[in-house]
Amino acid sequence: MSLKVKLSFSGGMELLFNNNKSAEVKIPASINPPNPTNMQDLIFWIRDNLLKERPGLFISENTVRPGILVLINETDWELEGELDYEIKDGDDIVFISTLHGG
Amino acid sequence: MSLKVKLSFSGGMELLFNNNKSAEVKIPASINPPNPTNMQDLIFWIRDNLLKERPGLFISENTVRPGILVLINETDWELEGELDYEIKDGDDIVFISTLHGG
Amino acid sequence: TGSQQLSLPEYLRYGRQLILPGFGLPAQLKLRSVSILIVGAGGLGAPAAMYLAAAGVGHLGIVDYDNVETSNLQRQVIHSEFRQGLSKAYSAKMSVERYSHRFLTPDKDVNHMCIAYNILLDSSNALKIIKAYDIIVDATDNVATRYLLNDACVITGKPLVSGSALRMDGQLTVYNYKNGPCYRCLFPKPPPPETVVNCSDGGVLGAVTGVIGSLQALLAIKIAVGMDDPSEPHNLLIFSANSYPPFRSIKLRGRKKECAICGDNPTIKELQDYVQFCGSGALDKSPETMLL
Amino acid sequence: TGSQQLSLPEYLRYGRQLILPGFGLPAQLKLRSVSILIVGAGGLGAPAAMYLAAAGVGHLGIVDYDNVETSNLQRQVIHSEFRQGLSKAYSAKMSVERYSHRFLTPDKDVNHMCIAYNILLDSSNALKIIKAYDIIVDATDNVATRYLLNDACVITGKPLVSGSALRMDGQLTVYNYKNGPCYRCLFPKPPPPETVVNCSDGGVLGAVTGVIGSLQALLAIKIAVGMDDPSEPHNLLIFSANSYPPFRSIKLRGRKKECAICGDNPTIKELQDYVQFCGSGALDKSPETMLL
Ligand SMILES: [Zn+2]
Ligand SMILES: [Zn+2]
Repeated sequence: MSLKVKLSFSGGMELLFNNNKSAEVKIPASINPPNPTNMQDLIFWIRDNLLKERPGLFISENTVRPGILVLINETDWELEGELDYEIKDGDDIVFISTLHGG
Repeated sequence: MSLKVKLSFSGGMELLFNNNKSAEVKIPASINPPNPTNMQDLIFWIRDNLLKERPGLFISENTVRPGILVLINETDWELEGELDYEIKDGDDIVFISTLHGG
Repeated sequence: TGSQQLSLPEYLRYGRQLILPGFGLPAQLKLRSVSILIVGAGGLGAPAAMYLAAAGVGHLGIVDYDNVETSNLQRQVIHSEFRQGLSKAYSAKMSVERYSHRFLTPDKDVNHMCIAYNILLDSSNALKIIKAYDIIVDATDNVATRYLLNDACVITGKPLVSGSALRMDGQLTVYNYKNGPCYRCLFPKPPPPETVVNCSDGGVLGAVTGVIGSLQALLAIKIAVGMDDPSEPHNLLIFSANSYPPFRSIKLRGRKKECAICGDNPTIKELQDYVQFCGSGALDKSPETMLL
Repeated sequence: TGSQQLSLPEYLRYGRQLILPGFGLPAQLKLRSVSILIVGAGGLGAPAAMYLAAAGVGHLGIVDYDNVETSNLQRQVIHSEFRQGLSKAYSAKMSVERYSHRFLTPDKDVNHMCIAYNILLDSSNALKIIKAYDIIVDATDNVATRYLLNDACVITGKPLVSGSALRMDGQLTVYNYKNGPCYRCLFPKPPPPETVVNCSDGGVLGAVTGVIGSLQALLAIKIAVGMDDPSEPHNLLIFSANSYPPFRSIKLRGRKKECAICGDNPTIKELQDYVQFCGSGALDKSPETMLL
């Protein structure tokens, strides 16, 4: 079984993904059987399947690197359980690099 | 049976509705039996149940007066069948008065 | 006109745009050669003119028939205390020239200019002016002029970047562009005059006009350099400073076959009497009744 | 300070705000008595300062340590060609005074003023300056100053209206306000220096800074007059000029109990060395590597 997830990259994150601002992906419903796929699994899956180089600009200490905000269905992932959030079919997940310019 | 509908009023329309910018309402699933409730029915229902005065600023010739744009679930109602659109439970319907100032 | 290169001062001036992904030298050259007409030097026209001039638009036109008044200064940040009584179009031109090297020390090879039109745009003069520009920015404050600009843009085939603001709300869209609707496709009939409110009567917060006017400049730049996303639907942006979320994007109908001016069999082939059509005109600052 | 009435010139000047529903005389008096500090007189600070001054904010402070450069003029519309080499803080003050009657002919009863701070804000001076203001607008361009402002606002209990812009994107939120998060609640650790890009290196379109800076003025006004909607969640607005829809509002976490500065048991009780903390400072215009 697989889950369809919409991924978006913004604030410069897209430059790590060939300038793609979004991607519809299919991921296994259980990347680490028997556990359902969670955000932790998804982040590693993205590193292994979508990110081609410089993983340090995306991952640090087994989570997204400092300065990246993750949104799950238009909500700060901290309100949804962060790494433990279980991915659901149809989820809309955004990785935003915070901007500092003015 | 009844339908739950979210109504919003913007661009000054809210001034006709006691300055309420939105309302969750329950309307009959068939205002004109046996036909399912459509936008035409909803507009009259709003006039009779929510609008207290000056219906001419809302309705003209059995539809919304010129200068009001209607949105059904974030889409121009013209793409959805206008007056003939059949209301569904959970619909998000917006009445916007176009602005002309600058 | 003009060479296909930038001068050293231009490189220094526009460096922050030249390094933008998907922008670069070709886009900057397009901005230099484009002509944009801003109709209205008020709340919306002020930021629109400032950001278009700052970005390096080579040929700007600014139309306004009013003079600067005290009550404008709460939002029309292109004017100033010292300009009261002066034509708004000229005042805007003066401000634009103040921070635009190009207008002050024109390069003879490049056709840089800012023209102020201190006139009341109407059916007798609109086509002649609009024909001379590539993109039209509607920053006006009344219904009659909005229909006039729409019809003139359809007749001459120009995209119309339309913004409006009132109280804490704003709206933004592009008409007559890429087979999208014109103003008449959406609003075949004008609103009853008693439902129309202008900023003088309804009030408006300056920062709201700042948001919408800046977005008008941005849309005009995107059209000028061809940056727009082909997958973007025809849409209307709605802004309401005291709603959450404050911005909503609405998918709009396309061009209507039955439209009286842009349809397959148009019945309107020349400009009309828009004051009569709308029941009010550009100079009617306070209609008798105003409720909405 | 000042009377609880408006003068006739003030009524004429602010008429369009006085008639706004839910605004009126009380709100205008609040604007006159509020003090707002704008940190950064660049792309964001330009429209923020213009719209706050135009709206009638009685006491504005503008902090910037840079001088006006040619490459700023493509977006920083508060400066001009003639001001090159001049302090940005002073240049912004001059522009604000140009269209603000209040600053030019001060009413002795009313404490109207605009103060330019031509200084580099750091741990040694930030608290003293910030203490004197009611609302702080973060219009800076580097991570170290963003942490500095955050910590200073938490320590002094001031809301921080934070905007940022880069390329075609912008972000906007209010920190340390109504039990919402502070910058450290969201970002306890600074980003690796090699992932940080400023506008000099990444580029930015002026109209994007116009949109975000105008929205910063609007948020500061809403806070000053108490217009904010109690049902509005803590949120972050994301703007991307080449995405559809261009604006998204994101619901944010509240204040975090474990936050090192605004939490229940803060470990940070005074300002830090932010250049060391972030690995780069306000004056590092070009970090060695820049990818993001
Ligand atoms: Zn049409
Ligand atoms: Zn905190």
